[in-house]
Amino acid sequence: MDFTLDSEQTALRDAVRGLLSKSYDSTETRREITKTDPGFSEKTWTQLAELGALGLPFAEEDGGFGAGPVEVSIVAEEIGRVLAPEPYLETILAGGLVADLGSAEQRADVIGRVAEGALVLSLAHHDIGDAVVATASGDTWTLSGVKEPVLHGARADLLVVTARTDAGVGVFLVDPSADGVERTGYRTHDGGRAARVAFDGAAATPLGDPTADASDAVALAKARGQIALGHEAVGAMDVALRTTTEYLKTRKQFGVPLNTFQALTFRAADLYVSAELARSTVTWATLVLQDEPERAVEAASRAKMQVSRAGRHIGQEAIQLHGGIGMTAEYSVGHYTSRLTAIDHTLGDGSEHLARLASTVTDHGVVDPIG
Amino acid sequence: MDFTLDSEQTALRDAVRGLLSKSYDSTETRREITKTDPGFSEKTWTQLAELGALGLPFAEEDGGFGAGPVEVSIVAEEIGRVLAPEPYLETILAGGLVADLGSAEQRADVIGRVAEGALVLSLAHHDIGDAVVATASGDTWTLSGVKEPVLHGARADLLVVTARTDAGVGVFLVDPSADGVERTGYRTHDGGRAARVAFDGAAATPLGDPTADASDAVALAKARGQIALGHEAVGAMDVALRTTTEYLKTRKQFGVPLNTFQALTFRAADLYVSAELARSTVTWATLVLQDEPERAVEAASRAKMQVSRAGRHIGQEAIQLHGGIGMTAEYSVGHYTSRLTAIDHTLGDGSEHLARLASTVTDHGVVDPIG
Amino acid sequence: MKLRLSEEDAAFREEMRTFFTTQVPQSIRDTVAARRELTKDQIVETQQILNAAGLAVPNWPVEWGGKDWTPLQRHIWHEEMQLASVPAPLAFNASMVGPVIAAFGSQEVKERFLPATANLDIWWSQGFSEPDAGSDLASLRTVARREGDEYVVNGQKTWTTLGQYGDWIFTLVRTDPDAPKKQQGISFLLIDMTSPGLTVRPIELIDGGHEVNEVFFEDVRVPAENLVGEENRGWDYAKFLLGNERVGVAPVGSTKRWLAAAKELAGDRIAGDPVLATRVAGLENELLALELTALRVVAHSADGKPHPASSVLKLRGTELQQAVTELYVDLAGPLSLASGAGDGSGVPDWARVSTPQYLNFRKASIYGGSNEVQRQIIAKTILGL
Amino acid sequence: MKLRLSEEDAAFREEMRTFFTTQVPQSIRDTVAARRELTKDQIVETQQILNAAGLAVPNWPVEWGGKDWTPLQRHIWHEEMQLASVPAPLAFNASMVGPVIAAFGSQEVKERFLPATANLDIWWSQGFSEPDAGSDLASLRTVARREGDEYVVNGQKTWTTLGQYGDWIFTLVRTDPDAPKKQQGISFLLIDMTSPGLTVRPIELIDGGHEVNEVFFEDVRVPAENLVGEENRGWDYAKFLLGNERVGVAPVGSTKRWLAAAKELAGDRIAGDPVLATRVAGLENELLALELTALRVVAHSADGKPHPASSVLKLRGTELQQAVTELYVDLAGPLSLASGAGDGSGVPDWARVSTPQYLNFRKASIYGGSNEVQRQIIAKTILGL
Repeated sequence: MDFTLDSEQTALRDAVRGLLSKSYDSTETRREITKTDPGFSEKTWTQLAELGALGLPFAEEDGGFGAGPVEVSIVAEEIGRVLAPEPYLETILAGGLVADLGSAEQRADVIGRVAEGALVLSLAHHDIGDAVVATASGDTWTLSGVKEPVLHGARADLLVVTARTDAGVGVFLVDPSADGVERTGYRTHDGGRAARVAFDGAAATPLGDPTADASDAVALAKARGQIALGHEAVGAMDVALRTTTEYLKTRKQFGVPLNTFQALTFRAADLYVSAELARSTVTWATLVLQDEPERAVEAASRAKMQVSRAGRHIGQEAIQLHGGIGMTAEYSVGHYTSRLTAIDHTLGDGSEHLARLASTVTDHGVVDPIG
Repeated sequence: MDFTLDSEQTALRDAVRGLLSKSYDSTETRREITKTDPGFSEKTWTQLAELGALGLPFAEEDGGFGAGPVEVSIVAEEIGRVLAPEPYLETILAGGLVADLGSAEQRADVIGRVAEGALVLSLAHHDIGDAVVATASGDTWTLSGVKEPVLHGARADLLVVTARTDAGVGVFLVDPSADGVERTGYRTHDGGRAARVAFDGAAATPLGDPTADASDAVALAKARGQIALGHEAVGAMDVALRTTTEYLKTRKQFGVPLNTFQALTFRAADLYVSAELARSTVTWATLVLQDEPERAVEAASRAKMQVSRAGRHIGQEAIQLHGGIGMTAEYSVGHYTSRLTAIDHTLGDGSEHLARLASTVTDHGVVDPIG
Repeated sequence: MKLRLSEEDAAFREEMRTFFTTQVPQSIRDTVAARRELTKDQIVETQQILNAAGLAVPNWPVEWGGKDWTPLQRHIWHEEMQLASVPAPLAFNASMVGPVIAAFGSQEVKERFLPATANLDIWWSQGFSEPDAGSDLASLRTVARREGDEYVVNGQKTWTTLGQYGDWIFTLVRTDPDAPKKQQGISFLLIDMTSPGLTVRPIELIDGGHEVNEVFFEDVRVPAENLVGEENRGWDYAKFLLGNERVGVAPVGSTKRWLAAAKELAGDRIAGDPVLATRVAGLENELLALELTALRVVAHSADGKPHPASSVLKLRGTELQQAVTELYVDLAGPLSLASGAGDGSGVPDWARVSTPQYLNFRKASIYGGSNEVQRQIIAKTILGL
Repeated sequence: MKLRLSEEDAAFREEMRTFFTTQVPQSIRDTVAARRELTKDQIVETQQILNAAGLAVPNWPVEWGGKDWTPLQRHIWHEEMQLASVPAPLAFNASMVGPVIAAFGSQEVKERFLPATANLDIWWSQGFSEPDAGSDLASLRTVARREGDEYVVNGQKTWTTLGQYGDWIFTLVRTDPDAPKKQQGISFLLIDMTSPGLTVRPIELIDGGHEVNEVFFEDVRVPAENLVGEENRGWDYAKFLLGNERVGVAPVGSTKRWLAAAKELAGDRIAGDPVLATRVAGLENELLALELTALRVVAHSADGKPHPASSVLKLRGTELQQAVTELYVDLAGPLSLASGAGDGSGVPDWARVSTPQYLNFRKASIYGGSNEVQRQIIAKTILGL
């Protein structure tokens, strides 16, 4: 068991941190960028690609860089630290499905362009109302139904869509500019973007074999996304906590710095406990994903549940310990709370994951993290 | 809506408080009394009877004093304040069933003696393993099976026993010295007493009509007990909280009184909030029992759940805020925690009552306390 | 002790319920029920309807439009208003500056301001908080220098809620900078917001909304007759006002209504999910406990002074408000992200507003005396710590 | 970064697991698993079995019986011991006085005490806390006056756990009452508990048990050679000791085992009750998070000094211990009252001990540096507040 980054990984972290701390050097900069569509900086996106960050999880033969979950987690955490709004999660989710399910041609076509930053992907997986249905007519497939919210769905160059097939769940590539696809984009509360995407007999290309059930692949892709989101949250919590402790040290009330008030510093100590516990669990889940992917779905639930608790605790208390200033959009900390709330409700919130864990809690004695 | 005691009620409170604060003037006195069987003071029991406290809930025509739930709650709260170990709850529970279900003769036989303190009752209602079964042979009934724990069951002069009948639930009077009754008494952690009571064809007299289902009467009796326990808890919480704040004011550490530490005083404030909310709910439940008994079972669950939360909060924090001294049997506060824990687990703990409330939560919109 | 309302109080409750559910436009009540923002006009319209019926400022002295109600009646009025989704009379007018003027203002000031304040012909803003003061209100630095018949005001106020609608602002200003204690030398001054030198700058909050403002004073000239009460006694008036504010602030009725609405919106999900049902039942019970505590406090505050336990109401009331907003976000799940969704979206309205409301209500435990201040009051005043 | 243990560590884990589950008598392990009190003999027997195999004091220097293990190996040893329900070596010997003597004692003191300490031939008691000191340990008042070759000790210690079994007691005593700071002028003195003038008085705790004591010193004469290290440097040694104590104190393994046992005892109830299952799953996940944090702390404390985050382990570890004891009481329900039930009772053993254990474990967040002290350490040392 080893929790330390090697030197290449440390270099990656420093490079990404260097880039993102320049791109998002202040709350104001981020507010400006998220104000107008597509809600992120195309320039930063390109720079991330140039740095190699976008191709990390994909095999070299597909056009990726052949790194693994740890490298992805490093990028995700740095994204979380500055709340970078770029569609990195969608790349992991949708790109991962292409890599797992796609034919050699599909992989060659998509992955390389994703790694170059030339293709923004989005995974449309959340049905609103009836499930999206895929229908075959000979070799031709079409989709009908509505997905919402689809994160970054309006900007995406290519949609990866889950749909109901006779075999269960199928995954399809859809050109969003094709006939029968209607996208309506909007802002999300954390400064991000989402869309309603309606399919009305839209042409779709199956990813891999459409007569097989892709449920497991989708579950694994989501687990990857959950774990990456967990790291993003860990980065965000770390900064929210440091910002709060810094404020307690410098802000004066009643003639003394706030950290004179033990009721406040003890609460900060409890925040630290929450943050550390979440960090441990998320890091472990990344290692499970790397070394025992067959346990990754469960590990991701464990990580997401812990992140949910910690994110609420830290998000709420960071504002409260700041007082009024924490409520304002000009100050950073409220944006962290907003983002942590969004992360909690993306790919299953804390109680959903806890319910999953609860449903299998009597299947084992102790939980052994080492396996 | 009126929450104030009238002058007679205030006088009752003062009288009971006067008596009990003399009988239980220190932790040491209570420890001595609870050390030896029957675990309470027969003298204090007689004095409570002389004061009229034991006959309060019963009709004058039955030999009681014709008071109501408010008067019972006053006595219960005073009992809670000093953790008096006398079997008052059992009197309410078992006596209430005699009053509700018993024939005129049964009531005349039992209630008067209860009011005089001459007859200690105990309600044996908790089955351990298979339910106790009542069998009729002509007009003669016998019971078989085991009840445990039966509070004050070894000392009781007369047992009121719930048992399964063809009609559902029946309630029976059993002479504990009769053949086929075996009692094994023991201490409970709060200094009280309980017993295993085994019936093996023991002779039993039906309370009222044994061919009718007495479930509703038993539920109402339990609600009365739950509400009285709630008041006992409120009294105990009040004293535990005052003891704790007094300690914070007087105990010095690091050269200053503990109430210099804001982290501690803020926690005391939270305890006060818990105590006040519990007191409000319990008092309300008493008024529901008085004025709208058909809603008493639900109101009792609401009160018991709130008392459970508050009791845990206050019981745990009272010890923690004291530090080591709070762990010792020579000091008072740990006994309050022990008693609050016992109350929580008597007649349904917080989660049991919450589950009941949850099962009907969609049956109504808002809860209107006034009705 | 008794449970039921007296016949008189029950009739009063019925009267209030009927009035609120029939005399206030449905569209306004629907907006409140949907937890959407009200327009200024809707707030003014409601208050004028209430005022016409004598129901806008019952807490004021009778000669200025108040009612000689018992504390319980006032409580019933307040609860029924919330349960009917009727927007309460503007707190700045009805609960804050009005009572202060009525209690401490000169006859001229009363006549000039009270009727217009009750009828919301004047929209009042509050100018208490300052950027460097926070919970330590008394360390305020806005200065009013006396020059002949005028005060010349310089400084900055912040967290001025709905200041964008304000006609007048009531302020705490320092009139004696040399007073030995920071609580001394403060005065309570009424300022016309159209005065030259006064500017209002919006503050965007984390929910994206604009409900608070900064207010800047640059050599703003204020007639000395706009002083309330005596010069340098402003801190006493402020304490009187803050005590009133705390009593009015326990939002039990509206939180109950939100929770009941959540049950309807969630439909079968609650009955099918014991964990969720337990959460809802727990909240419902805590709200009941709070409401009953409010009724107890009401019963013991007959002398008109705020009961110290009113801090319990503020503290727990805002915690439960926040817990219910959190429940909405969880019920909305992934749909809670779609705050910016427009008409074509399949995301229901309540889910779209869920996170902005959750974020917005983090303020509840900060403004109007933070929960830390309330704990301090409980520890000191009630527990003697 | 990697998940799995190295082959070497995996083999080590297997070796520990085999040893603990085969070499320690089943009756002793059953007693621990049932959460019943161990006798003195059982504790001694276990430690001597461990010591014979070189597994009692791995944290000591190698020359005194320690092992040159990595922090991870030491962690594995500790976790496997807890999972196998093996009672840990007596902390007073193995984690407290032993390391202090090994680090600061003279060669004579080492030779005289360390082998007997490792083998539990001497049962050590701890004499640190005093009635008027509490968390403010340094304000201790027990005095050791030098008279020739002896110290004369007067004063009182308290909370001396298992002092009734103690052969010797290691104490902090004031040797220079005139030192300018309370942390100065304190010495670390070893005292034979059979010395005249030393008396032990039991303290009954709220669970009815007797595990702590008061120890009184009345003109107790102690040879000066029993001093550890230098006179008046005792506070430094105490800090060293307390730092070690904190690391050893995260009780993850035993809490995991309790929770797993609770699942078995509850049987079908958990699977049939989603609310209960959720509570158990939540605890299980929190324990996992704590265990992983312990592994991270272990990985970063290779220099032998306690990682500041070890306060997280103590704080959260005791919270979770207490949460699991509370779960047991709730699972026992009304049966939890029957703590005094005897053999004929139908109440199972685990239910009878549930409330006494719950009450007893309230101590966990008080002793060994209260959770308030741990929060203080985190706030100050880690967060710089």
